[in-house]
Amino acid sequence: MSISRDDVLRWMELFAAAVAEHRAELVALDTAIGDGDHGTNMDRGMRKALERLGASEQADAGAALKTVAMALISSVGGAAGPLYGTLFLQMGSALAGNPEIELADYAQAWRKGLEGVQARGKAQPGDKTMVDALIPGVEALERASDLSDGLRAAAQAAETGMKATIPLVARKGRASYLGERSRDHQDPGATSTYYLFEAAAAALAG
Amino acid sequence: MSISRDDVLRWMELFAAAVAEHRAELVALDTAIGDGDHGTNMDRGMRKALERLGASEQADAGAALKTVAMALISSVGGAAGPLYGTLFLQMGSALAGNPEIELADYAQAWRKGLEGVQARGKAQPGDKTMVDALIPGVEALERASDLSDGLRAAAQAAETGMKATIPLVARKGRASYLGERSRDHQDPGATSTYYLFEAAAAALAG
Amino acid sequence: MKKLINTPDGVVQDELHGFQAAHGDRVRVSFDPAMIVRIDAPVKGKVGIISGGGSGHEPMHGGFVGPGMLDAACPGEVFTSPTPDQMAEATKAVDGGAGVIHVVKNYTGDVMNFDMAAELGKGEGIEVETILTNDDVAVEDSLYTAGRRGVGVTVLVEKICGGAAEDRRSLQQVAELGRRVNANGRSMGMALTPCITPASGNPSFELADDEVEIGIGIHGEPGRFREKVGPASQVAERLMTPILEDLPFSSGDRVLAFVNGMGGTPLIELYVVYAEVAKIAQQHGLRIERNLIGSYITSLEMQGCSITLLKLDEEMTRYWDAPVNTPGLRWKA
Amino acid sequence: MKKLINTPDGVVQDELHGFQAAHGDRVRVSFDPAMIVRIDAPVKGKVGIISGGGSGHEPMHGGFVGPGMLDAACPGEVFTSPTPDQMAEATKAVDGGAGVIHVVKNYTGDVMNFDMAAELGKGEGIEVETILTNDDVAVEDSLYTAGRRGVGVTVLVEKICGGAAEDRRSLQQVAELGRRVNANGRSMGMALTPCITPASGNPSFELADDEVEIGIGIHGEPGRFREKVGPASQVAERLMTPILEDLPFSSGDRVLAFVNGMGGTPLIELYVVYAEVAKIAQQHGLRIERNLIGSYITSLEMQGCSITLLKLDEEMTRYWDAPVNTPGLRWKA
Ligand SMILES: Nc1ncnc2c1ncn2[C@@H]1O[C@H](COP(=O)(O)OP(=O)(O)O)[C@@H](O)[C@H]1O
Ligand SMILES: Nc1ncnc2c1ncn2[C@@H]1O[C@H](COP(=O)(O)OP(=O)(O)O)[C@@H](O)[C@H]1O
Ligand SMILES: [Mg+2]
Ligand SMILES: [Mg+2]
Ligand SMILES: [Mg+2]
Ligand SMILES: [Mg+2]
Repeated sequence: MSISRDDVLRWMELFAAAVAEHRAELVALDTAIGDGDHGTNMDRGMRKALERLGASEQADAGAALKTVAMALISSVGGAAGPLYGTLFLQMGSALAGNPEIELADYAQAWRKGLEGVQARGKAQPGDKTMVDALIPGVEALERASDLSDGLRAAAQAAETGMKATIPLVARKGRASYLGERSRDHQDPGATSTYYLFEAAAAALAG
Repeated sequence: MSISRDDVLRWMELFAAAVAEHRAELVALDTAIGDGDHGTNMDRGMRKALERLGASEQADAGAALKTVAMALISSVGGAAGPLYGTLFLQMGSALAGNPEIELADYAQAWRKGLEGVQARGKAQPGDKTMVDALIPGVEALERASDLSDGLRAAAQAAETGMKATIPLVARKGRASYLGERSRDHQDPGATSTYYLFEAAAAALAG
Repeated sequence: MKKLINTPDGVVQDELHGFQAAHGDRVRVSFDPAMIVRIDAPVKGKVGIISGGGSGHEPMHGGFVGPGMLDAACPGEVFTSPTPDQMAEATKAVDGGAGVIHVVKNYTGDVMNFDMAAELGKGEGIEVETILTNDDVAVEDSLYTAGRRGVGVTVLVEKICGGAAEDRRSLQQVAELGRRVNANGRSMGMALTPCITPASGNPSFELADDEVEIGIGIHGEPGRFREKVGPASQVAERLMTPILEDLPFSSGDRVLAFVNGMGGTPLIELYVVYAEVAKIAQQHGLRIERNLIGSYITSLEMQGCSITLLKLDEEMTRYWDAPVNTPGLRWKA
Repeated sequence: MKKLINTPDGVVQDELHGFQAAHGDRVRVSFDPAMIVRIDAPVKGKVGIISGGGSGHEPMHGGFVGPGMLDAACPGEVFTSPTPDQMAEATKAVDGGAGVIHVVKNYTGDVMNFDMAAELGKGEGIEVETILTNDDVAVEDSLYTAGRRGVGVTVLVEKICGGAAEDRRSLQQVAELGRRVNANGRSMGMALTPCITPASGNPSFELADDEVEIGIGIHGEPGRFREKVGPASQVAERLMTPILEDLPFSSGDRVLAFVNGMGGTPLIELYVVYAEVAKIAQQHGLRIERNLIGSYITSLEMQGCSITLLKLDEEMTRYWDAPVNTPGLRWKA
């Protein structure tokens, strides 16, 4: 079993749908410890991404992910724009020209994406950011031996990571200004990252 | 029975006390159809008036009323400052040098005051202003044959005039901007004028 | 009520202390009677211009004292017109021998207090001319009202007359020009929220979460009517239509468009409104030659806006463009 | 939510249309990517200065585009930093051959997006220097935060660097000066009310009728703590004390004092606060040599204020005083 370009397109459609559906939730989470725009930002970006994906033929999965990356970078802004942009850009580069993406390739692409996000944002695990959902998700994929099971495990691990941000005090991003007052709130970026894994599981788990 | 300088001083003290007591009420009435300052204005003015009355010997009742007039003119502002200022100035002029003020003198002084207010503000009866309490009060005094009874009757007539402003549509002052929306509210200036007659009855009715 | 004040009764005094601390190099602030006077007043041979009114409309009028605009301003208590002795003192303070203009907004209290002051001024041999502003089309100008309120056009009168006085035009010329500005200017305002005077502590009116008040003045009074909140395009239409019909403005007219914030409305929203005003003006063939966007004549922290259109002539435009150097309005100086 | 807007998603576009209609004679507004550029850009031989940030802080930054201040501004969505392509385009548009300064407020999003833009700019052979502002003493500058936020000092950096660039100082000189301004400036803010972003429609936090939020930024985030509302003197004390201790400021220092409104606070209250700031400054022996009072870096319709103190040196003072001609800040021009 492998991942095709069309699988990736379906994944992005599902992610865009999830972000649109949860837009208000993401805004509410970001209102509590940030500036209340994460849902709007991601929704605007993913709508732009689908538009771009539809506007021209995507050579392969890697090219499609790069298109998404560029759409996000030029339309999201804020912290999420460069971070998600970098994630997809690194994944896209890792997968470029690969027509038959196997589990190992895919897991490695996520690893590259994670590294890109950390290089850009300097967040460590436990800083209460999207990284806290990203790391367990990627690690679950890396441990997996089956694509389908691996993606389900990754989504579950990301969800656990997302929930684990609740008791944390933020050390990166806007929420860090709040110090102790950032505790007891779920990180919006970790939440959207969980939706990204969920969408991957739904689209690619066959 | 006649009115002395000290009677007038007591009258002004009682009026100042009434205005202070009803400050919030006058503000609320003025908030509904004006700009919400009538209570504050009159209270500031009457405190200044008492201060000035206390600061130097008042030759007679007329002089005391002129002192009140000047204090109001220089401290109240708004519509009420010039109107009440003119009222007391005209009364003071009419009574100047008169040590034994009889009912007829007093009623005539009120008439002069009323004329001054109408000359300054151009309000006619029914325009929903202080004039609507002033006219019936003055007329009751003019009809009276006894000072004490006359003052009680005047206060009662002013009260009736004040209440009669409720159904009126304002044609002068700030409330007139509201047109039909000024209906069903009692005029603040007519209300403070009623308190002025009440204070007179309490202070001078012997 | 939450405000950045010390005590409700001390607001105006405290504000004047702040004004003095900030602008003591260019104005003289006096406290009894309260007035803000150009530091170099009286300017010999120049017509003096004073205005005054209740506080709570900042920057008007105190913020407009300086070269090219007012020579003095008399602040009353919040929403309460100042007293005659303030205006009489200010008149004396700015009389440079060429006479003094009183810019008076048409409110019963302002008119009566300025009248008394002018009587005093004349008594002392100072020639005084009054310019009465009454540009608010929300109020019917009839026997059944105190006449139209003076609102946005007041700012324009003060600027344009200030320019003319600086140019050493005569008392009659400046007064005539100011009256022409008033006669060619129309305004209307609306509120999204009421305001709260420090002394009352209560909202000036109650509005539901989806209602706006149309046809308000600048003292927190309720307006002519209320309606459900609509888009900015509808708000602009509501205000522009009566303005355009009233003068009337007609195709080809050159105008100054002034979108004013009521004190609590952020600039971003005023620009959104301005975009609509510009559209409507274009539809009517008006040429907006000058504009002013910002909170210049306010109603404490009220949210909302007013629109003023002034039909320009060459002289008005020239003196609008002339240098002005005040805390509230400044250019070319 | 009641606002003078058409649709929540269209606010920034609509505002830019208004800005273009109002100031099209002095700026060029482009919509894709969104930017406001000085009409005569690029100015040959002059260091170009751009800034950018989320919308909702007006007049910053778009209102500061013009001679003596910014060459271009890139507006993001409300409270959302703009995207790299905006800054890259603006960088190209203002490069007059002497290099380009990016004035960046220290927020994770702004920093990352500007970083990506600078990488692009460099790729095209344009020399770019970044000035990062981080003056908000409400935030601990430690490993446990994203560092201090850039707030009020940003306005001062843009004005002073703008003056220096107009004077044809080199890229390095302007950058060094801007960094010195930032290093010598400290700010802190407070809110009486939250704000509501058009997209969310909900208050950014809930405050009781007698509570204030101390240590807020400019994005409606909750602050460091809340307390019962006190008089303006107490508010000034709360903000001034951490500012004074942080640099630290000491007796004899010459300072610029900037009392800034958050968008919904009327000018009268800012002057009340300024009076208290002046008192406290005097008690500490500081000499306020320049001041700025008004709403220049805002948070939509939030009520509240921030205070910025800048320790002045001769060069800063000179370029602060230099002519500036923008919609939001204008003098001597
Ligand atoms: N330095 C960082 N590294 C990784 N993720 C970050 C960092 N800073 C912020 N984030 C993520 O970005 C999210 C906020 O995104 P968004 O609200 O769109 O941007 P902004 O904070 O600029 O408004 C946070 O919830 C967090 O997960
Ligand atoms: N032209 C007028 N003639 C007589 N009384 C008037 C006139 N205009 C206003 N008033 C009275 O003044 C009162 C308002 O006084 P006040 O609130 O102190 O002044 P302002 O309206 O300037 O705020 C009104 O209630 C009315 O009784
Ligand atoms: Mg956010
Ligand atoms: Mg009143
Ligand atoms: Mg009043
Ligand atoms: Mg944001």
